[in-house]
Amino acid sequence: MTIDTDTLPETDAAPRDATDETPATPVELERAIEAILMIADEPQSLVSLATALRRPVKAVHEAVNRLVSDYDGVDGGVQRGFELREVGGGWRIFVRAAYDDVVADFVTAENPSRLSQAALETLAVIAYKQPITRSSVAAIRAVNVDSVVRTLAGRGLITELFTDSETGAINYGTTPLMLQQLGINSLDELPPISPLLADGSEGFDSDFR
Amino acid sequence: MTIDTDTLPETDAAPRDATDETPATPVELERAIEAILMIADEPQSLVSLATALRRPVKAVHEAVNRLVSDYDGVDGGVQRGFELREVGGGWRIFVRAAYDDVVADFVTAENPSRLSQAALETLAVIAYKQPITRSSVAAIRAVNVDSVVRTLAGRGLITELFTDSETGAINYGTTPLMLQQLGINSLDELPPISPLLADGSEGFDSDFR
Amino acid sequence: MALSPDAHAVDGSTTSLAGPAPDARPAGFQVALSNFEGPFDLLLSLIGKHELDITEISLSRVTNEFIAYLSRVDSALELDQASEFLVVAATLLDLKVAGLLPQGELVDAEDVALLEARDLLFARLLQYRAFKEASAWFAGHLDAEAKRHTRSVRLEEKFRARTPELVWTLTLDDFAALATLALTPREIPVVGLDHLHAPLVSIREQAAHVVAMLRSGESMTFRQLIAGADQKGVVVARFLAVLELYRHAALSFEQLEPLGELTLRWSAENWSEDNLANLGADYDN
Repeated sequence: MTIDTDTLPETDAAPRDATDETPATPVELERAIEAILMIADEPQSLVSLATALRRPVKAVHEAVNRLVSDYDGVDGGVQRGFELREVGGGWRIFVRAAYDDVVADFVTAENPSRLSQAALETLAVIAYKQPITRSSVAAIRAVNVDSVVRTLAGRGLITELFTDSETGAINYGTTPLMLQQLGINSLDELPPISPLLADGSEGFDSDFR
Repeated sequence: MTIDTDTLPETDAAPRDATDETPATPVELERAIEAILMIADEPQSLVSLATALRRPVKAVHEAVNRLVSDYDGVDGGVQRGFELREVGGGWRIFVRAAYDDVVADFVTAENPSRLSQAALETLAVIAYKQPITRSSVAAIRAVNVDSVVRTLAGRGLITELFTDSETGAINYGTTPLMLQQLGINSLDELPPISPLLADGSEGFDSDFR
Repeated sequence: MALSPDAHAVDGSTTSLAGPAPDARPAGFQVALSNFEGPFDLLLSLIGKHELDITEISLSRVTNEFIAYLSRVDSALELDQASEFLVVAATLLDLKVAGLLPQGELVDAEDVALLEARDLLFARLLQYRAFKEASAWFAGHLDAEAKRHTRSVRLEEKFRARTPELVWTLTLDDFAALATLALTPREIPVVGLDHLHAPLVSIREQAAHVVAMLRSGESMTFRQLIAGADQKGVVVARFLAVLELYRHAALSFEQLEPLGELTLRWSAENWSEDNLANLGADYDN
């Protein structure tokens, strides 16, 4: 998930019947901010939060500070397993340090040292067909590949190349790390495979409206 | 404000010993669960949480239930901008529905195209009659369903369950991802269809050979 | 197989599902063929238009319209799609005949068979409609859930750094082999000729028979084609084989008037025996 802050209006210049959407009270403002921070991948600046919520930066700043205290359990409340921290000019929810080990164990269990057969096949498809979108890989493999693609990207074997300007679909390709694992210097060194192998996507989208 | 987590005393002092790491009190168990849910990108079953935390499933279940109430503000607390939902056999953090519009600007989701009516009907047949072969689905729908089945498989909504040893026909069933995308936790939550079928649904297939 | 009286209660209970009842579509009968998903869809639309109870016998009106509708279908594409409808049309014709029979005076097995065919069609229509209505529930839930947002963020670097190092064992050739495997089109496997339990009457065998009789180029009526076939199952299978061959553009047929003589002509340009292998696979189970 990527946050596209560039498309947010810089000012309140475009008030689209804001009254309904805009959080009315400070409490609701905090709730709206935590909702955004829950799904935001990149740290969010106060300005971008204020712009999205159409509230003054100062109000947003105060709300963020209250959220930090809230999650830290400052006023006798619960100290959460997560915390709100400012990094690189923006705010993001992180795992609280006290739970790092628990989370690290979980991450280790979720990421075995060997790639699954499904992950390897998906990697092979991406290597030979790049740039390629997730849905095209899914069409070829006839399974959903979302989580496998996440794994491969997390392993640094594939990366997002570009986003199709029309469809918004992300195109993936392999990384130098993958070449390194295969012991080659360039994609040209991949052994040729039959050019006749269909891309499998034909007639596939026709079932969607 | 940036916290350098590496310097926090809690983490580096802790010996990597199960008894020390395991959350000692119910409250800490809830905190550890919410810490894991912060980094999980798929629904987490109670078993996988219990395994990661080395705690009994029952204790984890109770903690999860308390977390749900906590986030919902059941006991007079704050109703959070996020919620904990059980979908597709596991627990996952969602933005609370009331804030879906607020966060929409921050999500560049690759919304998959909607399924066609034919795909929806085929999915319904497979969901209720699984395990089921393509030809049995085609018999119920009175049209060829091959390309629709491919579409559904590519979406990860259905999967090949097994191949009939006698006829070689592939039997299909639905996936946990389908449950997730329907927002339900098990097939039991599908609306009952038997009142619609009335009598005589048995033996259709044999009659259609 | 007969429907129980419970079947009549179905109409009342269908409203419990979310979404508009599919057979209430206002578009009615005049919409293009491509708007229907299949023969059952069209039938349901017809039944809905007349607000007929699906379990009533008075389907003859629907039958007439159905046949009239088919007669208006003229483009090659639509005709192609319409071939699937012929099965239903044939059943409906049977139903119409059955509807004209005096009630309670069933004398021979053929009448019974017609009524069984009617019950079977009703039962299948009910089943189809049930799934169609359930699909509205699916559509609603898929749409609602697609609007929900889950936390799914990039793993913090400190955790990523602690994931176990990748163990890579594939050689370059292994990798290429894997790619070949993954990229080979996943043919949806068809039931081959080699399976052990053939249907009682094989549509494939009947198709082979039809091919053998027509391939010389002489046109032939369906009546001639089934001459000598003494089992009903063989006649049915041979008719289905004709439909299948028509779907494969291996033959054309001509019928000058409704219920008139059906004349068949071989029209395949490139026909190999391999084409027979997959024929009728839809009817296998």
